[in-house]
Amino acid sequence: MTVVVSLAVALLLLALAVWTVIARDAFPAVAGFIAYGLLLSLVWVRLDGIDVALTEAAIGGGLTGALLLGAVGRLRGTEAAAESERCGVGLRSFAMLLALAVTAVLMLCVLALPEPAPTVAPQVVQNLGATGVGNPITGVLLAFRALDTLLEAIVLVIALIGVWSLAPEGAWGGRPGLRHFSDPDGVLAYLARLLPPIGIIVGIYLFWAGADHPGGKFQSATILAAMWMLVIMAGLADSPRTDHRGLRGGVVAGPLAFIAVGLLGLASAGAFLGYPPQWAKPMIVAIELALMPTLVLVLALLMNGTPARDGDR
Amino acid sequence: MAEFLLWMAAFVVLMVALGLLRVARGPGRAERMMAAQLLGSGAIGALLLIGAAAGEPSVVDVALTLALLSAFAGVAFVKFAVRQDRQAEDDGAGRVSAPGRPRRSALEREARKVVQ
Amino acid sequence: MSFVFDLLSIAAIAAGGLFYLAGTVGLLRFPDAYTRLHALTKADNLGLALIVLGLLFQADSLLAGLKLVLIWLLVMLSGAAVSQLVARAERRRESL
Amino acid sequence: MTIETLIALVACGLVGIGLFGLIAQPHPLRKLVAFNVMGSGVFILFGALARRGAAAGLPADPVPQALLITAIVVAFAATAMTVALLLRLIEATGSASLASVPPDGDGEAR
Repeated sequence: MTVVVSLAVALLLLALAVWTVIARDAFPAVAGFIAYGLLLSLVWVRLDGIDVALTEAAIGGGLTGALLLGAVGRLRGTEAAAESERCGVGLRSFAMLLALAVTAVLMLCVLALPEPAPTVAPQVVQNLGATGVGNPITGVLLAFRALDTLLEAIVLVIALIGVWSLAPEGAWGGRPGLRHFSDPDGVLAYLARLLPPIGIIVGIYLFWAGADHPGGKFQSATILAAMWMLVIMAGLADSPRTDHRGLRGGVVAGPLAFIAVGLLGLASAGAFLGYPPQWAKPMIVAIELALMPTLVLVLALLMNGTPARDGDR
Repeated sequence: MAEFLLWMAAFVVLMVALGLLRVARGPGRAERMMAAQLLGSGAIGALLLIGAAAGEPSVVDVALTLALLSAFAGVAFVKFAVRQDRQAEDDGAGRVSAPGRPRRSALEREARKVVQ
Repeated sequence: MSFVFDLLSIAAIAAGGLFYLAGTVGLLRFPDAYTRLHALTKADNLGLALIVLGLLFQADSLLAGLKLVLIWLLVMLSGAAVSQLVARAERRRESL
Repeated sequence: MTIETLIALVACGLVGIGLFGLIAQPHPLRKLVAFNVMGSGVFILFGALARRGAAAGLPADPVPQALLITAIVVAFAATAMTVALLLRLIEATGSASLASVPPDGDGEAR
C-alpha cells in the first residue's frame, strides 16, 4: 500500500522535472521547480530523513524558489535572444542519448548494490552517548563530522564574499538589490508584520528541538532568513548596507567561534575539534549558538544579492 | 487507520497533480501563482497524513516549515508578477500614449521598486 | 472510545479529501482566474481544515494538537493574503 | 521492490532529465534550474542509499543524511552565487549569452 503513495509522488516528481527542463519560458520552468522543491520534502519523509525533509522544505521550496523568481524578473528580454542560440537537432539528440546512457548506467548500479548495505549507523549509535545530544544527525554534524560542518560554514561565507565581489564600481559596501516599496496598509505589509513573529518562534523551536529531535540550526536559520526577506520584500525595511561592521562581524563570527572551539579541543582533548568528556554537549551548544547568526545573515544576504547602490548613508 | 490515512495522502497528491495541469496550461500568470498556494496546502495536507500514518510526530514540524516557507514563496510569486506587469506597462507607455490608462493604483505603489 | 475517535477522524478526513477534489475540479473547469481562485481557496481552507480536524482526534498531546492548529492558521493567513494579491494583480493586468 | 529502490531508480531518471536540460537549454538560468534538478537527483539517490543503511534502531544511516543537509545548504549558496553572476552578466553586456565574444570564436554556445 505504502508503495502507491511513493509511486504517486515519484511519478509527479518525474513529470515536474521534465516540465522544468522542457518548458518554453523561464517563468513556468521556475514555477515548476518550486513545485518540485515542495514535493521533494515528501520524498525525504518517505526516505525517513525528517531532518533532510525539513532542510529541503525550507531551502528547496522557499529560498531557492524566491531567488530564482527574482532572477527571472530581471532577465529583461534576454530569453528571446537566448532562443536564437537554441542548439540544433544534432546536439539535442546527443544530449538525449547521453542523458539516457547516464540514467541507464546509474540504474544498473542501483540494481547491483551490495546486500546487506554498508552502514555506519551502529557506530553512531554506540558513540552518540558521549556527545550528550539525542539526535544522531546533530551528533554527526557537530561531533563525528564536525570538520565538514566547519568547512561548510566557511564555504557559505566565501560564496557571500563572491556575490559581494561582483559589485559594480562605487557600489561596494552599499545596499544590495533594489529598494522594495509597498502600501504600508496593504495586504503584503500586513502579512509581513504578522508572519515574522510566528516564524521567529517556529525557528527558535526548531533550533531548540534539534538537539534531540529532527531540526537544528540550518533549518532554523533558513526560516529566520526567509522571515527577514519577507520584511524586506514588503518594503518594511531596506536591505542592510554590506559595509556595516556589525553585519560583517556577524558573518565571520560563527566560523571563527567554530575554529576557536576546535583549537580548544586541540589543547584539551588532543585533537582539532575534539571534545573533552563531559564538555561535549556545552561545546556543541556553543558552536550551534555561534553559527546561528552567521547562517541567518549569510542565507539572507545571499538572497539579497550583489550590492548595487550606495543607499543613504 | 494508518492504511486509510495513506490512501488519503495519495488522493491529495493526485488532486494536486491534477490541479497542476491547470497551472501548466495557464493561460495567465494568475493561474501559475495559484500553484504555490495549491502545492503548499496539498503538500502540507499529504505530509500531515503521512506523518500521522507513520506515527512520526516530527513530520508535523516539516509541515510547519512548509507552511511558513510556502507563504514566503507565494509572496515572491506575486511580487514577480506585479513587477512584470509594471515593466510591460512601462514598455507600453514608451511606445503609445494612452490617455485612458488607469491612474496608478495602491497595488502598483506596492510593487514599485526604485533605485535610490 | 478510540473507535469513536477513529470514526470521527475518518469522516473528517474523507470530507477534507472531497474539498481537495472540489477545489481541483473547480481549478480545472472554472472559466476565469477569479472563479478559479475561489475554488482553490476552498481546497486550502476547508480541505486542510477538515484534515487537521480529523488528525486532532488522533493527536496524543496538547502540543501536537496546537501545532496542527497553528499550521492550519498559517495556511489560512498566507492563503488569504496571497489570493488577495493574486486577484488584485489579475485585475490590474486586465485594466491595462 | 522496496521503496528505497523505487525512489533510487526515480533519482537516476532525475539525474538524466537534469543533464539533458543542462546541455539542451540555451539560457543560463534554465541551465541553472536543470543543474539543480540534476543535483537533487544525486541527493535523493544518496538519501536512498542512506535509507538502505538502516541499522541499530535508526531508520536510516545518519552520516549520509547529515552530509545531505550540508549539501543542500551548499547547493543553495552555489545557486545564489550563480544567479548573482548571471545578473551581473546581463547588467554588463545586456545579454545572457554564454557565447564567446565574436573575435574569439564564432558564437558557439559553451
